[in-house]
Amino acid sequence: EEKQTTDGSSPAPSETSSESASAGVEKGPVQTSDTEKVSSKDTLVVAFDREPATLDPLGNNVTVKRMIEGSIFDTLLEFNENMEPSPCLAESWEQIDELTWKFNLRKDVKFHNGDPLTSKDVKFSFLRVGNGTLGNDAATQFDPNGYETPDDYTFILKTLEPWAFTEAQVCSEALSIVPEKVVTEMGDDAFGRAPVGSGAYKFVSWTAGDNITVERNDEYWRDKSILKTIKFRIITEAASRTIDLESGGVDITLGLPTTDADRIEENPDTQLIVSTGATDRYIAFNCQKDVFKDKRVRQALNYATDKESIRVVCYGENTSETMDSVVPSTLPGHISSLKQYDYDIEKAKELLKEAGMENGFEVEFMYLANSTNNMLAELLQQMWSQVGVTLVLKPTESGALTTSLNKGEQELCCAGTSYSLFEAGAGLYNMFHTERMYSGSARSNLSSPEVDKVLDEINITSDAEKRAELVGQAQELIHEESPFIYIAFTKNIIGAGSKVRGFVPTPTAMYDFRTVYFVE
Amino acid sequence: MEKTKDLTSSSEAGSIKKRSQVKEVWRRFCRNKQAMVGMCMLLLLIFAAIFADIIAPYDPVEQDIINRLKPPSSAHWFGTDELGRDIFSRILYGSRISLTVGLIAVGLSSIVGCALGAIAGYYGGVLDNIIMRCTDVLMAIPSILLNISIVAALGTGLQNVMIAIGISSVPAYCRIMRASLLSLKEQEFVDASRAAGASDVHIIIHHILPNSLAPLIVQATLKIGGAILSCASMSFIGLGIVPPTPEWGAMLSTGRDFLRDAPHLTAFPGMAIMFAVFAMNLMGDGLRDALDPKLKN
Amino acid sequence: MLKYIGRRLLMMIPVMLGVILIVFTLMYITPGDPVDTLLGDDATPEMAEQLREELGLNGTYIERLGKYLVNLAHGDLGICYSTKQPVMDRIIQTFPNSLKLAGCSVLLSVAIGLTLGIVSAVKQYSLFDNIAMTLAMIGNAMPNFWQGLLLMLLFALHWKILPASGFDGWTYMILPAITIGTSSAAAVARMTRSSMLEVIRQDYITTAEAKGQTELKIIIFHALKNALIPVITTIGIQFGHLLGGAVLTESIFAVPGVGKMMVDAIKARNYPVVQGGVLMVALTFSLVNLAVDILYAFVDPRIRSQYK
Amino acid sequence: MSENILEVRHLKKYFPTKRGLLHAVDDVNFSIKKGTTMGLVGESGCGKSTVGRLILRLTEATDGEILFYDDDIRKYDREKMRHTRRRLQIVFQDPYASLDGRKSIFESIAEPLQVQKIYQNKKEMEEKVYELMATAGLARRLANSYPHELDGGRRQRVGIARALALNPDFLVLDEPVSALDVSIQAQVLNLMEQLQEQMGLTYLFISHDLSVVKHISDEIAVMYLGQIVEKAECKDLFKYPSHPYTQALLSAVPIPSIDYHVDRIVLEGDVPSPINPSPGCRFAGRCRFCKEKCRHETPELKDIGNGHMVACHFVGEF
Amino acid sequence: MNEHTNLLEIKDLTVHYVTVDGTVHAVENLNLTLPEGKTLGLVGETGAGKTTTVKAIMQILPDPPAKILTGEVIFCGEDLLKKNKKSMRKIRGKQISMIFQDPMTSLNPVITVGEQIMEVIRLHDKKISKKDAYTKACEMLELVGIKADRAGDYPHQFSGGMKQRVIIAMALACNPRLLIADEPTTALDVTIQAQVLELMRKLKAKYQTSMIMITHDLGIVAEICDYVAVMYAGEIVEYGNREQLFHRPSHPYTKGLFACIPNLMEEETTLIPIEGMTPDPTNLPTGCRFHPRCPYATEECSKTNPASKEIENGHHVKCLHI
Ligand SMILES: Nc1ncnc2c1ncn2[C@@H]1O[C@H](COP(=O)(O)OP(=O)(O)OP(=O)(O)O)[C@@H](O)[C@H]1O
Ligand SMILES: Nc1ncnc2c1ncn2[C@@H]1O[C@H](COP(=O)(O)OP(=O)(O)OP(=O)(O)O)[C@@H](O)[C@H]1O
Ligand SMILES: [Mg+2]
Ligand SMILES: [Mg+2]
Repeated sequence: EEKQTTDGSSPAPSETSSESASAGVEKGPVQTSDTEKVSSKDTLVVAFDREPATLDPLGNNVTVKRMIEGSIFDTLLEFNENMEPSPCLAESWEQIDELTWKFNLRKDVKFHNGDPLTSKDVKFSFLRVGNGTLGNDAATQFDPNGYETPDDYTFILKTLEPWAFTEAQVCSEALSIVPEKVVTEMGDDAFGRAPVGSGAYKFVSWTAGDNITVERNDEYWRDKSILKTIKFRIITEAASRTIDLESGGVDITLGLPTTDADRIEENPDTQLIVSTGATDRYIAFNCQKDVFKDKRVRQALNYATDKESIRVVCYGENTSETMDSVVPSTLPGHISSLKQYDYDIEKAKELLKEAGMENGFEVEFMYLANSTNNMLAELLQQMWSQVGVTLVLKPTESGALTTSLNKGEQELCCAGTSYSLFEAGAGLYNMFHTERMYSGSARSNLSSPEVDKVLDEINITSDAEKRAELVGQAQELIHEESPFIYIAFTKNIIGAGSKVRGFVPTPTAMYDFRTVYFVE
Repeated sequence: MEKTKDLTSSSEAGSIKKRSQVKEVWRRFCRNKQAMVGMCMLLLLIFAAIFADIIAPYDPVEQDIINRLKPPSSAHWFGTDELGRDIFSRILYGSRISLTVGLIAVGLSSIVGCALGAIAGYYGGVLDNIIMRCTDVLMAIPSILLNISIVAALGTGLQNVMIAIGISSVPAYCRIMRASLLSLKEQEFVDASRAAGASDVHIIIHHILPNSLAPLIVQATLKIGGAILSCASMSFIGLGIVPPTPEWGAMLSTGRDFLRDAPHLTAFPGMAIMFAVFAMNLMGDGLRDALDPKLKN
Repeated sequence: MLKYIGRRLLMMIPVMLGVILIVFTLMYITPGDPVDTLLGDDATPEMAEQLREELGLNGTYIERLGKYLVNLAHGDLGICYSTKQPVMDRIIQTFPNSLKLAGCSVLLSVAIGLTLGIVSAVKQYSLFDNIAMTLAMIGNAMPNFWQGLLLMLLFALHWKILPASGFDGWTYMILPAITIGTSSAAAVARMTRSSMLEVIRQDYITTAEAKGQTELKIIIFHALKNALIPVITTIGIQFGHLLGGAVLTESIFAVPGVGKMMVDAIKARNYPVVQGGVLMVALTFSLVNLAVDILYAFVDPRIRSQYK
Repeated sequence: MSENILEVRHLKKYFPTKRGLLHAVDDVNFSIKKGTTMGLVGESGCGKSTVGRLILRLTEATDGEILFYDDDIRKYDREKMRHTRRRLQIVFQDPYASLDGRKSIFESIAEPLQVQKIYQNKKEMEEKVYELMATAGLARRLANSYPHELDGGRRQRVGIARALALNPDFLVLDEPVSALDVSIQAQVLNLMEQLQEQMGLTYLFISHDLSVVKHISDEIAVMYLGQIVEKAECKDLFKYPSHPYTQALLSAVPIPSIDYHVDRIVLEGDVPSPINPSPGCRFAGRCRFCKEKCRHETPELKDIGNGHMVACHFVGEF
Repeated sequence: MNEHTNLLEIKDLTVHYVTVDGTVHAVENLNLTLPEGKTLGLVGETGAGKTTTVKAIMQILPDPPAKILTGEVIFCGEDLLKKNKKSMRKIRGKQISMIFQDPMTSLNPVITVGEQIMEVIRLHDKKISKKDAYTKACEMLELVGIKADRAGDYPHQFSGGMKQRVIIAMALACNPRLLIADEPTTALDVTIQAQVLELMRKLKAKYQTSMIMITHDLGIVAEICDYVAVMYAGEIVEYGNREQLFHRPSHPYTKGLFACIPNLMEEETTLIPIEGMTPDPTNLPTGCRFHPRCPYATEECSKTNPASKEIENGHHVKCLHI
């Protein structure tokens, strides 16, 4: 499962890879030195850009929500720093057969209300996700009748078909374990406003539109948080978030606007933390529209686009990275050997001529109206005008945009995708498999039997190496089809106060604040 | 006799030509210093709008990524924007749309509002009640919702944006007009006109409107800046002017992201809007005074 | 007077019905489907259909409107599509904030506007008058977000005397209130000035002077009260607009207000919240108007005697 | 066929107000002969202006007939009324209020000509306007002036010129001089008389100043609270004022001479409210001679000889 | 006229209004005396400068545009024009009070009449308690024939005549030595006017207040004034006691005034209006200001502005041909 955002205003705080100083992190947080004295301050204020609708793991997945949930709930497995599934609530697990997985739960875990966490709760949590209507497809591959609880601390699940991403899926926060008793008593909706989990933090309060506050769980089954309280503040306006960070009202700001990165870095009161995420930004041709049916037209326009300029202008030189494939460089299977459609007007014209479109044509570009997208659109418009293509801009209000895109009404749009399962195959399937045409992730509506074939195969290949290889194949095929114009891999830009220590930009966006503390 | 005296003086002054009301107002307007300053400012803007092609040193949509976000310099008087376009040129071209939006949207709403207000005030009774309750309803609905729906129903485009902005500010004019009508229609000169056989429409146009223009003008000139800004906020959510067409409000909103690094992106369009508003206000006040023959300059 | 208030309250019913009808219709004709925003990108069409059914979006216009009205008659504003809270709860969470903010801003704009207006009127055509009126014009034309961010940079970042954003206590209210207040102060100032100018030319001001009253007291006791009516009208309108219309300021200062809630809901096509919010704002607007009218009666006995 | 240019029969106007029906004009009857002047006097608020407005149908009457050349104009439709307006004109009480402050003198005088579309030719119309100005004694150079630039006398002349524009037969003069200074008042009164002579106009002259009315009228009607209480030839009325109210009114006028001494009858209290007046003589509350009967029975207008009509139960008894 | 001590003496008063359109010579070299306890009628056409004169006494002229150029206003032996603002405030309302032209607009519509009367009482008697002031206000109302229980009412609840009576009550509240009444009855009906005049006459007799009564109605003058001053274009053209003026009007303007009033008592002839209009105050005629309208004007009148002559004891006329 992956998260796609069609808005490109500011890259939402997303998944980051590995820990400090490791590959993905370009600008790590300041490290602790011996001379510094630990401060007694024990409240951390974290600012983020939008308010989740609910804190129920079941709800629609928004990055911020997952992050807060991550601190309240635990999952059976979790990604470690190398983005491999590793034990969490499940001490150990094994695949019994092609379809069956067995998880052995820890016995020392208690929910915040004091009740022990048992396999019943796990089954309940998984069933809930399967029954949900709120767009959560985390459990669609699992057999709802196949969950078993042989004893209180053993949980068995079956997939409907052989599926390579089962472990990754179990790591996903949608499959957080919730207390059956509490949920049944409170009802789903109320639970979403005042959740009870087993995580490192207990839910304290939620002031609508303003903040969500959690508190250290002193009974936590592993290392407890250093700080007592975390206050997640909702500040929608990017500029205000930055100013609040600079003025000290906020300790950590997620989703820093790219324009503010330098300022935060230079300011002695703040530090900049940049890490590569798993997010693409691209322009998608609607392959089902007549103009773009011909692969050559798509390739031609790819040549006609100065992608690097767009990236630098719209996403920042240092806050994004050149995109060279649909799969982010941080994911296994990414290949960097693809022959890029380098900016070349002549080649573009040639290809257009071949396709019989040398006399130019008009294309409508539909995108969410915001300033970043406007810049992108204007740049594109100017570039394409050189090959005789008239780009008609259609900035669209958010409410109407998704509906239009879901109907495939657009000819061209821009979008972004986050690979939240950290499995390229899963993401590619949603974006490019014919099955998924006209769904929220498949903005190019590509339908190619060859691609489908490889993607299907990835799905059932449990060997990671093999899978990576197939992913490479898929990338090549897709690249050749040219459904996208690659713009950028965006990075996660986080601002923090200069006194903040111990923050680890984890790959999962479920930032773990347990290790965070302040120095004087 | 007095009469004969007046008559004799009339023969020598027989050549005195009857001056039309418009000319008269114009004459008084010209004598008002502030109004003239305002008008010069506005003429400057109109001049800029008409001759933007000639004056503008650059193509307003020509991008120059290398030189983006450059502060004001001799090459670019107002600096360059986020895509390296010359802000001065964009402001010149932008005056076309911004002035049109400001003037037409305000004009539209004031005309519709006045007409409704006049009907409500003049005829009173049920009609009055219906119209005023409708404006109450209209006033209570957030203008962004109205704008989204109107544009969604009519489609995007400058024309519809102006209609949308216009409609959402109709109630204010309607109220003002009605209020002044209520007191005006009781005035004796209205009866005098009726006694001469004038129709209701004649009375409203020739007597009531000129006498109730002052507050309307103040309101309208104050609203012009507002109209430009609401056009911008509509563009901001994708309902207004489509980029890259230069438009002050949209420039202002885009500049918002660069407010701290490149303040000139917001400062200049902002000043342009204020300049226009200021000009309109000066002119509006001058016009109000000119319309009132009692006020001598 | 009570009878008058009663009648006015009754008159609000058709207005509210009109508001509902128009908002409902507007939302109905506006393209966009709440389900698309609610569901994740990977939802299947079946899920969408099921959700649509669940939310009652499949009925005809009349059915849906009828159902809404029936629920409304029972005091039920519906359930927010996204948070699943009753719309009433969402309004209760946001509305007081907007009310506080609007109240503060209005107080501020009255304080500034009245003072400027009065002094300007008393010293008509003086340097002060010209400067004050120019400032008023600029305050009116200056975009709120611009002013808000500048204030934030100055007070929160540069001088560090006020918090930048949030809504945690009265200190948080100062900057947004100034931002909004100054722009409406402009309107109040202009209005005060012109109505004061009218009043100070009246005979009863000369009468007071002839009694030997001091200038200051004449202005405060005799002139101001008479000049207040149009000023109160302006303030009432401003207050109404601020309640639901301070969206930009609310989002810049991260104030969880009803304006922002409605705009977000409009964007997400969260119908019940939009309808509930608009209804609430309209209701308050009407109440404010009523309050303004009652205030008229307090200020002016001639009006008082009309309220029978 | 009578020689009456205008006859008013049982004219009534009740204004609905919040507190009840306001009997502004209550059963008023009179007729005016061609070429004469009828004076209508009475206190402020007694309904004089309303009578004038009713006659021109500026206010619609509640009941009654208004016969203009023996034809009830109340039955006319809009268009016919518009045409009739040419012959029935009014000069308003306040010359300032009755002129649109934003229109020049020329425009104000030209308006009736324009709305009645009398002249197709602009030039001709201009000539007519100048001619009217001359008739009313206004210099040509004033054409471009505005009302506020003129003094009251000239403003009133504008009002008169305006009313004469359509060559009316009948003019309602609603307190045309009450806002004027004495010396100008004399000028305007003289002008009126002069015009009447020249054009054979008929006037209904409304005023509360008896000395003025006396000067110009042939016949005088005294109104009190919507009703006519006394009506007589001018001379008769001043010689033998018969209604107690007329007597009080007469005595209230200050005499600009120190040789006469009038025993002033000071009326106590103000004009009573015309809303839902109680039966009986309306003047009863302020009348010095009020008797029991007056409080219950409404007195009829009786002829006490020579066409002198009085509405009082005890006429001649005091 | 000198048998009484003079309460008020105006010497050579000149007031101009300086406006953009020119300077209005509203009052020019005006001399006037008012003996203690007497009533002076100030008569003249609109714009003659009557209100300006009395406003100059009260020093409530709007400045700008009004400018007092020369003159003295001696009240009880002191020149009011030399007084500062503060001491002038003490005199206003207390020593001299004024009734304005229009009763309808002279009362503040939003304050109860009781309070408005109280205001002046408390202003000039700082020690009086609120309650006592209120009682006094009520007494004043009773005095002018309005029931005390109406003190809590607002001006709009009174009729025109009653409003004028309230204003009189207000003016008399501090027992002023001089009461200035600026056309107190022009806005009123004849019958109400009669009531008000009756009241003023009674009060005058009771309190011995001196009074300046401005009017252009000679009828009113005949009724209550002891002395009369006729003003024309900013100047006093004739001054004398009542008998002198009514029996032997000497200035052509005064004569003209008498001729153009329709008289209720006399058999009617045609009215003889004074020709022409009040002169343009910004551009006054040279010489005698009345000469363009004067039937007896000679060449000389247009050149010399005549000085005031005393033609009999206390009867002053400003005309060359007397
Ligand atoms: N449109 C109206 N609605 C209600 N009442 C009215 C209206 N017009 C006049 N009246 C009332 O009718 C009565 C007679 O009014 P009218 O104007 O005829 O008096 P008038 O004799 O002309 O008085 P004045 O001398 O003050 O002009 C008054 O009490 C007045 O208040
Ligand atoms: N504020 C002012 N500015 C300019 N000129 C003024 C002002 N007030 C009065 N005048 C002029 O001064 C002259 C005298 O005015 P004043 O009010 O004293 O006359 P008045 O005799 O009281 O007239 P009325 O009988 O109309 O009250 C007039 O010509 C008038 O136009
Ligand atoms: Mg009248
Ligand atoms: Mg005066």
